[in-house]
Amino acid sequence: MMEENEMSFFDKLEKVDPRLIYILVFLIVSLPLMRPLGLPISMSPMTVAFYDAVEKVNPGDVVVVSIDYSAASSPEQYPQTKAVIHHLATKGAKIIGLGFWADGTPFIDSALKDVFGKSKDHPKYGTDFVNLGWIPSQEVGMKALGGDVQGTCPKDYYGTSTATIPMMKDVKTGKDFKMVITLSSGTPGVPEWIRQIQAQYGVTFLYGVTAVGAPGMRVYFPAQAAGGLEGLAGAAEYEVLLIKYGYKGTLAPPMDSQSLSHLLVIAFIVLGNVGYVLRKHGKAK
Amino acid sequence: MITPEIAGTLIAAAFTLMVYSFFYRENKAYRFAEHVFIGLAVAHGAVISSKYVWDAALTPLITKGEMYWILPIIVGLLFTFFFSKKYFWVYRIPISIVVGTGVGLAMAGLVRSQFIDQIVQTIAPLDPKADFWSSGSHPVNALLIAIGTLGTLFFFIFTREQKGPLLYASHIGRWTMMIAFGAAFGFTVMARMSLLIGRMQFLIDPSGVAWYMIPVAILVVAAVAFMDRAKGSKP
Amino acid sequence: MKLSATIRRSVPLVITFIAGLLVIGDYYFKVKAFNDFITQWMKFVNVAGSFAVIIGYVTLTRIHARRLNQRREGWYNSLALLVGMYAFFLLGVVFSEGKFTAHPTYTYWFNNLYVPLDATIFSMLAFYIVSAAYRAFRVRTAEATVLLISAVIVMLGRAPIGPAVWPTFGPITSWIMAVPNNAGMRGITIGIALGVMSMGLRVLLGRERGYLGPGA
Amino acid sequence: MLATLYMSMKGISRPTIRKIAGLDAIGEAVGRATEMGRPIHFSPGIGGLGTDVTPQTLAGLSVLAHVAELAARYKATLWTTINRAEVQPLAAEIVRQSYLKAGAPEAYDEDKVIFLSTAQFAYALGVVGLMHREKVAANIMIGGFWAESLLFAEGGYLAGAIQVAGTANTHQIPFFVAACDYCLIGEEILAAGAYISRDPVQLGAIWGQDYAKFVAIALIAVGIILSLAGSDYLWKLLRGPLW
Repeated sequence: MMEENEMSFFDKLEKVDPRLIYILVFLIVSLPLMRPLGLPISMSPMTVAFYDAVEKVNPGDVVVVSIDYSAASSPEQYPQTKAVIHHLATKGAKIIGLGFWADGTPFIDSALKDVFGKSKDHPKYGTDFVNLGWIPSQEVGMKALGGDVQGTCPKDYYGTSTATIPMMKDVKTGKDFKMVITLSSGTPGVPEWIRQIQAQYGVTFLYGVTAVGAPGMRVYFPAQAAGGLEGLAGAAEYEVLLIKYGYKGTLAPPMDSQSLSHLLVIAFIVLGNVGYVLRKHGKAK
Repeated sequence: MITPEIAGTLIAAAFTLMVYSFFYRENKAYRFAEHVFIGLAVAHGAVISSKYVWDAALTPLITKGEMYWILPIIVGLLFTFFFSKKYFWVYRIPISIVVGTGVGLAMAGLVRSQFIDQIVQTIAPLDPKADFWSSGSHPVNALLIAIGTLGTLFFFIFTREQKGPLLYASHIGRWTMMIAFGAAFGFTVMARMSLLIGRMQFLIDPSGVAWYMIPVAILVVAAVAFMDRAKGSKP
Repeated sequence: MKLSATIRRSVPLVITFIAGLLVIGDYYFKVKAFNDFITQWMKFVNVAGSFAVIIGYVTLTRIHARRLNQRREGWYNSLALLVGMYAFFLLGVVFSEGKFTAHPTYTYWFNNLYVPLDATIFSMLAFYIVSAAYRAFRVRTAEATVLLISAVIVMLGRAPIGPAVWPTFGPITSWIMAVPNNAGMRGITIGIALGVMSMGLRVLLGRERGYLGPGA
Repeated sequence: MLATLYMSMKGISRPTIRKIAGLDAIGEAVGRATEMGRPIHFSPGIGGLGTDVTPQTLAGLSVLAHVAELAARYKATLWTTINRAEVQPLAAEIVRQSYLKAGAPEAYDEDKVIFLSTAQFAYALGVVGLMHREKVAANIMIGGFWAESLLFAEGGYLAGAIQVAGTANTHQIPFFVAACDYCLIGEEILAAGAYISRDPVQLGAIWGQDYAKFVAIALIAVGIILSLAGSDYLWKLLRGPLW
């Protein structure tokens, strides 16, 4: 395909040192973070559906927020987590934080601290929100949770017995959940929650996923999942919707980086292919 | 004044840059960071599992005297027979319990949620008033989705030779999937960029101290590059 | 303890079969005593399954202790791995005053060492995707062309820049996601479900024994 | 439904698998490498054994048998790189058997079935380095691939290789389609494995799944016609309890 002797301009371009490309990527991503462009953020129907579903939550409804991601995808999913918990708090929901990914558990605590200021020492801990920590065995754990909440999580993240936590008194099985929201970047995640909890107890189910997972999760919308946040864009759109609740988002500059980096990828695909098509065309002659 | 907080940020920044030094070339700093990470990942899993066993089994066993919790603990400890050549078969007992339960659960739940409910969603009642651009229940979209789904299923039929109508059907499936994969491609780019953006936000945050490490890293890489050149070796 | 080879081979298969059947039965027979037993069983499996982490721990220790012992190239990396692994474990279990991961010192190291490493290693893909976009993604077939066009539209439609330039990028992207993407993914989802079903059947019937380890 | 078909696989009758275009492409790639006098690279993915992606690894190994046989017959050099320690002996044995079958046991070189590293990126870089050094003319990757797919496809393209790739990890297929000459999509790799190995268990499994797919196809086809006609009878029926 590439004979050394007939090296054209585009062949040379193809052999450019990848380190130059890497530096370009660094710059393209960093510059908008320092000097935002302020492009308006558009709205996706999935995000709107997600927002509308959370809007329907009544004060006192029990909502499970499950952190099913690891540190690797936290740049995408942590902003989703914070926004979701904030929205639920303004709606007066009783929030149960838990997680099925070992790596994700500390994020529940951080998110509660970021939204409420304190986690365990907050005066409303135990009445309005609770952190049940990690549950092992993936899908088996989900099934166990649905069957017996307190037996599966005998103690909360901080070591307090679940049975003594006021808001957990009436939460016995999956039937007592009003809504489940998973923030998930893999297995176990959306399909497992749908199989073990949504299909069994008929609770309203919402998800926030990484952009990699988003296209595959669309098949569950609208009947099995009522809405979804898709990657960083989903989180940014959600932040815009939450402005009226006084939520201060941080994702506008990153979305500018996103815009520029997408343009960079597209530019590179086009550049690479111009050379390819010309060469192919040249050979056809 | 170096508070623990500042020190922590600097450590995080240093390790971040050690990983990125890989883009200059494979090097010792990168390998060091990678090894530390592997060790921590396993340790974290062990810590959090210990907490669960402590809370769920040992506490009721000791404080309430619920003796039956000793059973799963013993079964769990059988995992250690993984390391015995002679009694390796004992290890198969816990693994078969875990796998059997997991497989059974997945199978039982699948039929409903990933088979029947998927069909149900494809043939759900139509809504002519729905928005064409975003709703799958608009009649035209519903028909297209059904055709695309059927084509994809036909593409994955393997025990019939693909000719005649089957060939056309599987072509429809192939093209549908290509558009879907294109969307997946675009979303994957977005995901990967988000990760990098997250790291960059941390590194160049002007209110933090992480960016102190950037000049250090540049100096180190420059020094290495200079030494490479002096040696005349190509990186 | 001397057991015949047949029993040793078949006991795990029988256990798998029974365990699977019990759980499947739970979905179809709504008998309270039985369902309660399954709930209890799930908690047992949860606890027993937690011990699986031992294997990874011991394996890593063995591999790297050997490297360290033999002073193989890069032994200091193995030392770093072992020190990190045991220090983190001791910090979380022994010295955490019963708080485990909630202990502030543990959280400190988790946030300042583990999180940045995990996220950074993963974020390296961003660079590769750009360089591959430039150097390898080609419109060599009609299929690849369709794929790349669809990818470009979605990339523009999902970032603010697309709709800012041409507002219709947004609706087109949402249509691609809602219709062709949905159709393709639904076909694949059904296919995967059947694949898992058939794999599950093979496991329960003992025709697939990879999970039991070598020699099963 | 599936269980009854399992019975039939026990030798009573066996299905034939349709032609899989990707396998022809493999033959072509090996042939071209031979013409150019340059080696072939094969990777069965990083899935390993004993996980939920085991079937993909096994399918990859079946295809490896096919590739090795072709390579032995054409007298082309074949490099096989391995990510998981437990796969290495299996792969080596498969390659040896294939060379034996092609009547060229002396051409088998066990150093060319190499275990590079368990770490994902370390393995990926090893493979890219090898493809570059050896100037491979054909790069065949069948199995479970994750993020490394991107690096492989780029490395193979830069080495100027014909690339045939396949994985059932859906989110990685786009990169293979964009960067490779031929791509096996999803379950196709499992069918390819069964096609080559003729293993009755695998064949039976694929056959059973095909029938279930026909059921799904029929339900969707009837359902969408009914729903376009304004009836939701089937929809309501399927939404009812299973039991």
